[in-house]
Amino acid sequence: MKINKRFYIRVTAMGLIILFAILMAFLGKQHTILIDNKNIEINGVELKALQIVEFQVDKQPALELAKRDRLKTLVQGQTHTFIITYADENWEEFVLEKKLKVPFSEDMLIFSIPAFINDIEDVDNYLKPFIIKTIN
Amino acid sequence: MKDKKVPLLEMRNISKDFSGNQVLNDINFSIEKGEILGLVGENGAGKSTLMKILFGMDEIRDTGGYGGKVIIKGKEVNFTSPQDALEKGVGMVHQEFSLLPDFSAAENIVLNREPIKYSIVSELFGDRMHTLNREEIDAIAKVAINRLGINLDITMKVSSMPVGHKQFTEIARELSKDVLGETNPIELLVLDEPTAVLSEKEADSLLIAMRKLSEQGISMIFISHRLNEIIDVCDTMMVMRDGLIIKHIPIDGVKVQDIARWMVGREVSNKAKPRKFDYNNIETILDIKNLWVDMPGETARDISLEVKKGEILGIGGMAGQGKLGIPNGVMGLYTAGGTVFFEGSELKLNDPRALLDAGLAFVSEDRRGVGLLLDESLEWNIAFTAMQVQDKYLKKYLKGFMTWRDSKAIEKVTHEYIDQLEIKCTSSKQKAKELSGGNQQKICLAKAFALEPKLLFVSEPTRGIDIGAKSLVLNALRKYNRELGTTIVIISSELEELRAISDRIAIVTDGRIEGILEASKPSEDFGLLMIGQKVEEAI
Amino acid sequence: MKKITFKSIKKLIANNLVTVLFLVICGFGIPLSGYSANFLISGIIVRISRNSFLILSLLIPIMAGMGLNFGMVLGAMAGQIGLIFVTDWNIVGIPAMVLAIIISIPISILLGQLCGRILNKAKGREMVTAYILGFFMNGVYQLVVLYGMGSIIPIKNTSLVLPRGYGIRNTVNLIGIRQSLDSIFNLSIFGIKIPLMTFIVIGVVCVFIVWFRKTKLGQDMRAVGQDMDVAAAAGIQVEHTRIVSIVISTVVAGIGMIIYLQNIGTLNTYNSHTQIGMFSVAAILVGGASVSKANIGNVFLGVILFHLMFIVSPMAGKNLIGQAQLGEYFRVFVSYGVITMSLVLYEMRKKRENLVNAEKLKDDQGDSNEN
Amino acid sequence: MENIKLADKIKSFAHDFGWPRIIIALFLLSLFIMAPFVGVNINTSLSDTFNRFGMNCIMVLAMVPMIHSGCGLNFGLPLGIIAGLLGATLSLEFNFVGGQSFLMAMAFATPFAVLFGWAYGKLLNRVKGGEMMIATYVGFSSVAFMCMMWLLLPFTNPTMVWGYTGKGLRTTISTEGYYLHVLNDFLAIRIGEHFVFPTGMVLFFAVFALGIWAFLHSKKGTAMTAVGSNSVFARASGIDIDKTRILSVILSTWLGAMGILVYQQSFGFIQLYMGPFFMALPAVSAILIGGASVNKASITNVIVGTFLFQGILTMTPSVMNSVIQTDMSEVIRIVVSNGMILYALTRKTEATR
Repeated sequence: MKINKRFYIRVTAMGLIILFAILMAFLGKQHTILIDNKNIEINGVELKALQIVEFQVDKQPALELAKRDRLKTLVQGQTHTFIITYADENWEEFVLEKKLKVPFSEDMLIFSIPAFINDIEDVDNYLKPFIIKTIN
Repeated sequence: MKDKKVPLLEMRNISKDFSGNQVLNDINFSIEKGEILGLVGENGAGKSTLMKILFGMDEIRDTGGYGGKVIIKGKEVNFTSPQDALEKGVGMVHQEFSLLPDFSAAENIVLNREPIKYSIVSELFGDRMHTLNREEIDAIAKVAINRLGINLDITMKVSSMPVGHKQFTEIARELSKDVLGETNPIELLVLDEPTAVLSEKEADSLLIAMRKLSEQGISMIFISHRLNEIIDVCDTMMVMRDGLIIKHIPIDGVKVQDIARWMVGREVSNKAKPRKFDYNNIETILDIKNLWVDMPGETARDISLEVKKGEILGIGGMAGQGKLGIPNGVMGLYTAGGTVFFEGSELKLNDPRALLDAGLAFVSEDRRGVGLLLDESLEWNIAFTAMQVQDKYLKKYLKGFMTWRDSKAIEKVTHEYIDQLEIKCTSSKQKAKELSGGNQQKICLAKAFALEPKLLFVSEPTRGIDIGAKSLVLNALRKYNRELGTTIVIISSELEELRAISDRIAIVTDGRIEGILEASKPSEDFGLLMIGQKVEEAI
Repeated sequence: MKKITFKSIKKLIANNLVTVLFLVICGFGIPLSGYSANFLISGIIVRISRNSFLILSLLIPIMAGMGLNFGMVLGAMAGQIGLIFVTDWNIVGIPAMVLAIIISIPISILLGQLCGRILNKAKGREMVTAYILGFFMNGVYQLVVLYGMGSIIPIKNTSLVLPRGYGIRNTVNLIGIRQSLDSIFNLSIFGIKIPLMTFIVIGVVCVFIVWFRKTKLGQDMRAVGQDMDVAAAAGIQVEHTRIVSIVISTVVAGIGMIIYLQNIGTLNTYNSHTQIGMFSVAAILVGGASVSKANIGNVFLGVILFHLMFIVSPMAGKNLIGQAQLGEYFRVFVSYGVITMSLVLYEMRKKRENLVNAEKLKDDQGDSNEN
Repeated sequence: MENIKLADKIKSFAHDFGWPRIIIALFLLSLFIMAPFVGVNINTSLSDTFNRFGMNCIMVLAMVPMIHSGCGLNFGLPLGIIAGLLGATLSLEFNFVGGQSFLMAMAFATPFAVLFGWAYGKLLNRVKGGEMMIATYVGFSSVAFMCMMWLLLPFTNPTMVWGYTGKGLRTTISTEGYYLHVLNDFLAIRIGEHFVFPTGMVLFFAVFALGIWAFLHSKKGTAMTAVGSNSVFARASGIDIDKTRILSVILSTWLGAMGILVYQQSFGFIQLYMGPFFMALPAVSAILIGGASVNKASITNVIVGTFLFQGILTMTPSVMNSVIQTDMSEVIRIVVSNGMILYALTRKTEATR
């Protein structure tokens, strides 16, 4: 009996360590996000890039993008809140905020601001894995 | 105190033989509770073999077990190991200490049985992660020490302890084993020559401690060469000789002389007629004055001895009394002091080369360690010393600048000795380590003979070799002495052998020459000398 | 207060000759090098936080009588392999370090077992065997990292891999973990940055070592270290205890290497671990440790003195003879010289101890001869 | 009945020849067999192996005296190499040229070698039992010390001194114009345009090997072997243990000095500063591959070991590269060389007492 008790303790300890390792992986995983303020064509509709827009993710300093800008930022962990503040024609400020889950295995993602503003719910349109087109 | 009931330990018709020669035959004795039995006998009388049987040592099991029964409190018992014997309450204290120098007395006493405090980490990494319970360690040590009735600072490191306290720590360790309740209480304690290294005062306090233990009902077997200690502390006494119990009697009324006679007394079977050696007007070849030799275990304190030219002088005495120190000291293998004259001129001590150049040679008792080059051929072993000291078997070129091993001469001399000493080997090129003990001893002899020494020290020539080789070795020595007139000094712990070959025998006890007697003297006289009782000098 | 006679001072100096020598060297070196106290202190603080974890890994094998464990290089390799995987999976910050440690521990245990078994077969000459084992495993490490990774072991992050498609580059940028442990909360006292978190971690391992000495296993190790036969006679599993001491040392060295590399920020894959063994041994010896006795005090004293000499000597050499290169060689010479000297002193002291017993014997006889 | 006896003979041969040595020998043989199929010219690789054999064999021979006298594997070989370097630099300093410069280098190196060897021997005598570790670090610290000396010693020969400062020696000095290939070309045998047999160097080695072989047959040499095999036996036979060990260390150091000179004359460069740092390990592993143990070594061990070890070093880069397109030779060298030393250290032979 005694051996079983100790055996179980060791097995659970082993399991805990592995779980803890996975947690560390999730907590520490770093992704690079490319922020695009370019015209984008989504299922036939041409979305215009904005004149000036402010992009902020989590606690990081806000970034300003002009038309056709692309910036890069590093984020750590899986869930992030994206905050976009922009002004429409008559300079009224809008603030859009969205909590998103980033896929673990993707190292680099592209975030299109116009698509985000157009439809905040449809994540697949504005947050897509960035694959470098290799000439094969 | 000794109530008549089932004896604590009884050994019934115990017998044991090592590959042919009978070491123990039909041993019967028993010990009561709380009784101290003194066990006495010459080296090789079978004492240690008997103890090894009691403790179920592998050495006995590997060489074919033993005959007879060992009965403890009426139940036959067969211990598998000293640890197993300990579980059943039978402890042993050896002569050499097995203590850790940098551990305190308390830590040594509870070594590997330390009481522990539970620690959670042990669930993960095993029991050895429990922390030690310091307070309990000290408590156990105190209890064990008190049972011996002596005061000893248990926190002191063993390395800074006097020898006596080390002995008590060792005994306390055996006693503490039952305090922990792990084993049933210690009932029998075997003490193997515990006082050999103690001073007079320390030995007395040990004897008092033993008396205290026996009052607590612990019986003891006390093995010692100091017969007066036996008489002081033991209740009964047993004398062993050549594997037999000669005497097993209560101690009261026994005198030291009786014990010595029983220990040694047996008729001298000297086949060779003892030659008359006229000592007075033969010049002294070797004169040793106040020699002290620092050889561990065989310290010689103050040896003065004159060796006559052409005689065979035997040096006897109990193990550990210092007789082996003499040859090793004179030949410079161990640091020595005092003055040694050889053929009139003084010899430089602590320099083996000076001795060899003067014409002395030495056959060491430690065949494998000192006497042989185990990985080299027989040729090398025999020719080496003669080549190095006397430039024999060397071809010289360019007037001695270029020396070259003369392999033909080496081979010739090796074959000479192989035939002369009947050394059984496949070829002269065979490696020394492949030979039997007896043949190895003959190689060492041949090495010394090759030097054609004027005086030859031979140390324990017949220890551990078969009977056939023994007589051959002794005959070779006798032949060399008679034909070439080489003076031979033979050191041996087998008195029988010394009396067969020597003209006279010096007995060394406690590092000093106790006395020198003619070989033909009755063995009792030698026995008395061995235990430090003066006998009227023969010469 | 014990009267400090001249004799006791001489004895004190004789016992830790190496430490005193280093005090002298630093004594001359510091003024010569012209560094400001502030610069030196901050340099030392960085070095203590970087190296002491590694040097602490040497304590347990010394306690178990295995001498100076040159085989700690194996632990360093395990730590580096952990870091390589973590960098490949693009994980950063403290979680990355913890993950690297978790990866390195099983590798360290495996390597420690191997090293322990080999050292058990070479009793009496453990140190030179561990030293050569370090070289041998360096070959195996190169086999795994230079040829295995990328081909057999999948490595996703192309920036890590050599242009030929497999094998890790010579230098790996650990930007993700750089200074992550050091910069958690560090306070700066009049201008000197003190990485508090690292010191706490070092403190934890010191507590572990102190606690470990009190456990049964620690006691067994001390027993085995003093006399293997007596320990075996008492029923202690000598071989197993020695292996465990090496395993613990390798695991601690692995973690120590990760802390060392997070402080430096870049990993040169194929030679940063080779030097670690020598520097750590030199440091602990400078701290007054010997082949058979060492404590935590030796580690910190050693790190301070050794690295003080290391920082100071190039500039001292430059100012003294106008050759910075000379100072460079001088500190290499002093590091090796220190190890040689303490090894020689240890062997001679061991011989003298045996002689002392003989001396004592002789004295007993001497007086017994008189009476 | 016959084949059982044969099997035993093979097994006993394998046992005392040692499995690792057989593996290495077979590995080298397979390399030689594979060479032609992979477009590696046998002649060049063979002559390359002989050349490297000639370069290294005296340094491997330097191991024999100390192993014989029981001082263990001479990890302190760099000390001898330093004596050789001093000899070489002095000979270049006095502008000796050609064969004469080689002889003078040997002449200059000898006093240093004897002095260093004597001091090194005395030190080893005080640390009996712990020789190998201390030898390693004596070697390292002496190399590091010499690095300082190369900067400070007043050398003036322009080919050796740093260009701009004119003080302190360069890290590598070419032996061009001095004793480059002095031995190699001496009655070199050329077969076809690829194969060159460096007879001069091999003859030079033969002279030294014969010298050592003769010494081991002399009275002092026999004494040295006895000291190595059982020092208490030797002491009981009147031999001065310490003097014999110091003699063996001086011999080893001197051979190390000669060995580096031979190495330089074929290699073409004198490597100073950290050059000799790791030179002990290849020599130690070579003699172990040859069949020596920690306290027993013979001349045949030197020859077989050097040939096998250098054979592997020459063959692996060329053959292995073309077979599996990767340069694994460095890794193989480390694994084989250190593996061999590890194998020897963990043998049951008692440690150097």
